Amino acid sequence: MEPILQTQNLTKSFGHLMAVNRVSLDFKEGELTSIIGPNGAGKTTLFNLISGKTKASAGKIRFKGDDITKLAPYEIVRKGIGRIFQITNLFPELTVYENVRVPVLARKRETSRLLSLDRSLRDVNEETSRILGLIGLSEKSDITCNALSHGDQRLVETGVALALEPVLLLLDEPTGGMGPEETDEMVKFVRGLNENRNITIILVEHDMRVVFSISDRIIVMHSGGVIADGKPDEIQADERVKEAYLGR
Amino acid sequence: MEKSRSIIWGKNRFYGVALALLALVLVPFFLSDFLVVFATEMLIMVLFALSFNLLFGYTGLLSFGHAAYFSIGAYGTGLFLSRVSPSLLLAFLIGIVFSFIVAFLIGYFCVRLDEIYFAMLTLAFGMMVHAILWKWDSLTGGADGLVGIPRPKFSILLATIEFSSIPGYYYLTLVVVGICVFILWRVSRSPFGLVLKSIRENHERVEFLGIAMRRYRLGAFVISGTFCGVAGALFAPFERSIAPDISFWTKSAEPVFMSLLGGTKVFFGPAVGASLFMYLREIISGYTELWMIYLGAILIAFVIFLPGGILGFISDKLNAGRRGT
Amino acid sequence: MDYDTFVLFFLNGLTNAMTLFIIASGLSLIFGVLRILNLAHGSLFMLGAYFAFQFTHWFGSFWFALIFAPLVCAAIGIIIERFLVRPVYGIHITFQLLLTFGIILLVTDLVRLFWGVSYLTVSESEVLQGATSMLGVAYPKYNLFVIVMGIFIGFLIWFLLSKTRVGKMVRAASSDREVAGGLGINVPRVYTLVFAFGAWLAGLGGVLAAPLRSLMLELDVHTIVEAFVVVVIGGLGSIPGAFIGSFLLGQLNAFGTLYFSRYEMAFMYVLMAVVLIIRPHGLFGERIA
Amino acid sequence: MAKKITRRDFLKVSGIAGTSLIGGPALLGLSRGPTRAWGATEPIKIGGIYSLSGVVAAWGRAARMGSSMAAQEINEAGGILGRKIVLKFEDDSVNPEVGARKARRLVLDWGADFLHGFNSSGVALGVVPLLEEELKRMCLIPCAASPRITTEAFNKYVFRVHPNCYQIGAGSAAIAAKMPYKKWTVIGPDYSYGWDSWGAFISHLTQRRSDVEALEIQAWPKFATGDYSSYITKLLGAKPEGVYSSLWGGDFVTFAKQAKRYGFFENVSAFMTPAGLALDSFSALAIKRGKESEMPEGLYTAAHGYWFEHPATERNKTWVGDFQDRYGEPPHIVAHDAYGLIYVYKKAIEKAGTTKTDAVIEAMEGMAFETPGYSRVIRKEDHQAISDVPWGYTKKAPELAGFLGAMRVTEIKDSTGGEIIEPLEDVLERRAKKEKPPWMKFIVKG
Repeated sequence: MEPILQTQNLTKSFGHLMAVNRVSLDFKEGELTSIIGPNGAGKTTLFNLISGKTKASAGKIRFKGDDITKLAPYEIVRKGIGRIFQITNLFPELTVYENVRVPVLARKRETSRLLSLDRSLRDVNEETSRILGLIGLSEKSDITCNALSHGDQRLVETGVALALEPVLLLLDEPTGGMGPEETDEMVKFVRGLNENRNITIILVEHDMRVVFSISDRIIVMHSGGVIADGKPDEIQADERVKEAYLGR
Repeated sequence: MEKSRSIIWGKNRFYGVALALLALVLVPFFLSDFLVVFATEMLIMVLFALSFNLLFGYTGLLSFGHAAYFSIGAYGTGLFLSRVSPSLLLAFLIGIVFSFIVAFLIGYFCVRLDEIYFAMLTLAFGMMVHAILWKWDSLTGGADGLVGIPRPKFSILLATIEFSSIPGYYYLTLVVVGICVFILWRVSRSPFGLVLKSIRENHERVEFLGIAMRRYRLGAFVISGTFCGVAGALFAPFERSIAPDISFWTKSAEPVFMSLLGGTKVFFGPAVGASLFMYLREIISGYTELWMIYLGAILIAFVIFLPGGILGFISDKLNAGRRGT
Repeated sequence: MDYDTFVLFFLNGLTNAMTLFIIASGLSLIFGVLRILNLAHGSLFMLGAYFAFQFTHWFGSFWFALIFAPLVCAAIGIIIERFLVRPVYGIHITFQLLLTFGIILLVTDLVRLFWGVSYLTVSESEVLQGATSMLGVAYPKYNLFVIVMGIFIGFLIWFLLSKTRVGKMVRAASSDREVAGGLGINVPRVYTLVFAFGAWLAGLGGVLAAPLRSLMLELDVHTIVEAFVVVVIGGLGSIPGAFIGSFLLGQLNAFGTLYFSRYEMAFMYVLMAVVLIIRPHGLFGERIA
Repeated sequence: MAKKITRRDFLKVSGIAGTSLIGGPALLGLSRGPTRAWGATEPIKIGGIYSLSGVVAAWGRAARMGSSMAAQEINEAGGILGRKIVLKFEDDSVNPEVGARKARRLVLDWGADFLHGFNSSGVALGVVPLLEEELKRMCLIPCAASPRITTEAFNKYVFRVHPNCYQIGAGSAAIAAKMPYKKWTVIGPDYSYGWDSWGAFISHLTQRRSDVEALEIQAWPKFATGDYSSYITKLLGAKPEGVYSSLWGGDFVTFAKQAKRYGFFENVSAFMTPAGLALDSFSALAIKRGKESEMPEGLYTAAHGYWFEHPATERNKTWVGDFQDRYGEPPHIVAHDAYGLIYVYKKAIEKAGTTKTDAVIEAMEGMAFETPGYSRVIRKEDHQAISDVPWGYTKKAPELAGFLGAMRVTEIKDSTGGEIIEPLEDVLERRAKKEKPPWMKFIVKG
């Protein structure tokens, strides 16, 4: 089967620093892959490259066979690649409802409607309410996001991801700053996305417990390059990884 | 619960708008000519401020060059009326189309920048428009501007309406501003308006929702500039003479203050701010030549005590009340 | 263009640039450290000029004004910082502009109250009157004095920021307020100090500009717009940027007047637009968050 | 302590202040319309719009002084048709938009019966159309001098009781024609007054002297520029023999100080300014507590049409004495003309026997009147006063130390009003065609 996402010699340099250095990876449809590595290994830059936030210095990115290297972020999203950010990244003064509604509108290509009142698009409204139900925030739909707890804000983030109905989802530290209970919830949720909705997921995560419990595959990055790539048990056994990353 | 509240609110709003409209229609019957003239100018500035705020309060872009579109609307209309044909409708169209084009050209470059750099680039373009209006004297009359712009009759089918009288022009302004404000209000409540608000909140994130952020910014810029052009188009026959001063950056600063005074995040905030700003300026300057001291003190006090603007403050209170119940 | 014309216009541009630089460097410094866009900087400039008038009038000495007027401006700067700016640190840029514009209005009317609405003029010290030979052309001594002062101020700022302990504290406070606080630096005091120094620079610019032009109430807004343009061209917060920006604008004004005086009023805006379209954060600017 | 002022306190205080500030006038504004008084005992309201702030504030101040003095004299002598005069002044901030707002306010709110005003021709042009279309009030202009106000922009409500810059320019051409200098250029503000002033001068001069040349290198800085040094060096580079400058007010003062530094006045043989060297510039250029002046000798000026020491008639001397007693300084040109215009209103209203606008307009057309210095006639067709225009040059005068900086205008000669006014047929033609004046061809903006 052809890989859903493919990077070919992908490179990004900031001056002399090679943040991502000739990285070639294939991601299969339906797979849940984690990318790990010490700080500065290039994980976030890789995400930025895939999602179009930064432009590659060299190399190519292909999604379902199409070259997306030079596309703008919004075009990449429209192709079906969604992203959830490391730091909660919502619209703080908009309500929960509105935060979820914007991506629904975007996916349904209704955002350029100039004169229709926002209450009038029935299918958009139903879809938004359905997603709010899924993330369990129907009760709080009229509250602005900056008034939510951290955990609820992460939930809204996931709601946004659902609203986009991505084929591939980039998750940047989804459990960052969460307590153990919230983390378990999140793990369950991510696994649900992967298994029930068949969304391909790439994950950057520091919590090794999470990584090893949910990943189909783990990629280890170090200094901009890939040093290991395999199933969780293979990675656990890999000496180089222990040396470079696990440090024991 | 949700529904019943929105119906009540909706009803209240309907009555409120109807009442305000009725009051506005009756203005010439109860107020002196001066106040009618003043109200006409106020309406024009309300439209100026509201359309400016579509970009500022909704999209989060502080433009310091909106006098450009205002003055292009005014010059386009004024030139057409005094040089080509005394047809008000065509003249308005010309003014509006020109401000649309100019807003598009300028906006194309500006929407790439953020924050203060955006503000400074709009200032730069605004002042270039100012320089052109000033220096292209064969067309614009140079520093003297256009003198003696006629206020022609307005003919629809068989009816002819006289606009040269003070109440006549007031009603014309009221109708045009009313229509524009309604359109702007619909835009602000539309999916497009919601996208603008989300751009204001977090313009980088919007891109990652699959939205071509700059196009929406440009859209907001052009709509905002065009409606400023409508305000300008109304202004030219209102003033009878227009000079390049109306494109100077101090004119661009006016809607900024008006919006901030009234509250940028509430649709009608800038309207309240515009009325208050003009009223204060007119009233204080009637009492003392030192009106700037008062205006300055009011501005400072606002920033320190009421940063949300007047309507912002009131709606905060209302929301707090609602949340409390 | 012959040699004489070139030198004359170059020196004109330099005079213009140096008064601008003295003002703009203060504006940029305040932004760099306090993250405040201070429109009232123009008011302090205007006050400097009016104090120059008052002090030369009272004491009959331009030198006296040159020393004391900027100090009075610094004192006023401290008052503004303590009572008006400090309560609102961290507010959105638009509110900073609104607040400091409020100060402009206040100061304009206070100046109107004390000095009236007529324009006033200030004479330079007699030592600086008349012309002298410079690079082969006769050039006004006072303009040369302004050029020298501008260069001196440039060095002074460089020296203070990079060679003194206070300067290092200022730089620490500008890069990260919390870290600086953690290092035991009294951040609010550093802020006040920087604001006062900026006000001093504005006042000095005012005194130096006073003999070059007539004093009138619009002085503040005219100046602040020019200073802002310079600072944005150079990049907000960058002192070398302010220097280059002033230099470019000064020369453009001078030679532009020679060749395209028709569009004189648009020069600085065209320059700024070109710079911003090519470099969205100015020549030496960094992205601001 | 400062923190103790809470938002609530602020709201309370500002609420009280706000109600008194906003509420009071609002109620007044609602109940009060323009009170147009016809009754014999009601005062006659005359509203003035001048530049009371900004770079030419001294000129607005002078207008206020002159007209107030006249009004007080008239009131002490029993008023006009037995009715007192009330004056009110508004500041146009040298901005046409503000000027229009103030004119509306004076007529529609305060209920002015008559208007006068305008220091700047730019403001005048902005307001004049409103007089006809909306306000229906007369306006007498004592200062703004662009001929366009009484030609292209003319309507029956506007009168100029003062020589316009065509007349002043024609007068200056007569003087310049006698000079040996052939190469002339200009530095003037970039608006109608600046253009027309130079245009009138140079078109007359070239008519009189075919060997005179207007240089292509000219300086047109915008009004209130502040820095003229590059314009000065530019003009010097063109090596003109004569320079005509239509700068005025603070602009002229700034220019003069900067020009002096560059040795400008030594390098040009003749320097003429119609309005730059009026009384206000003398006082602004005074240094050393008025014992000296920064202004050189030998600069020609019309002082915009009046210098207080001229003409040396008893009437003028007495008036200047009265003025000085009252205000402690000699009268500025605008004080003279603003004083005169209140008497013009008196004469016209008495002639008409009513304050009705149309009747007063009719009375005024063709009317002769006196100012302290001059006898003038209002030309019926274009409402422009026919007036003599003085020209003299600056000279040191130690006896005038103090306010004037020991300088005066000397050897003043008047050119005859009838000879220098723009021919009526030209005026009427331009008015009909709404054309630009023919002298615009002499304006080169580079």
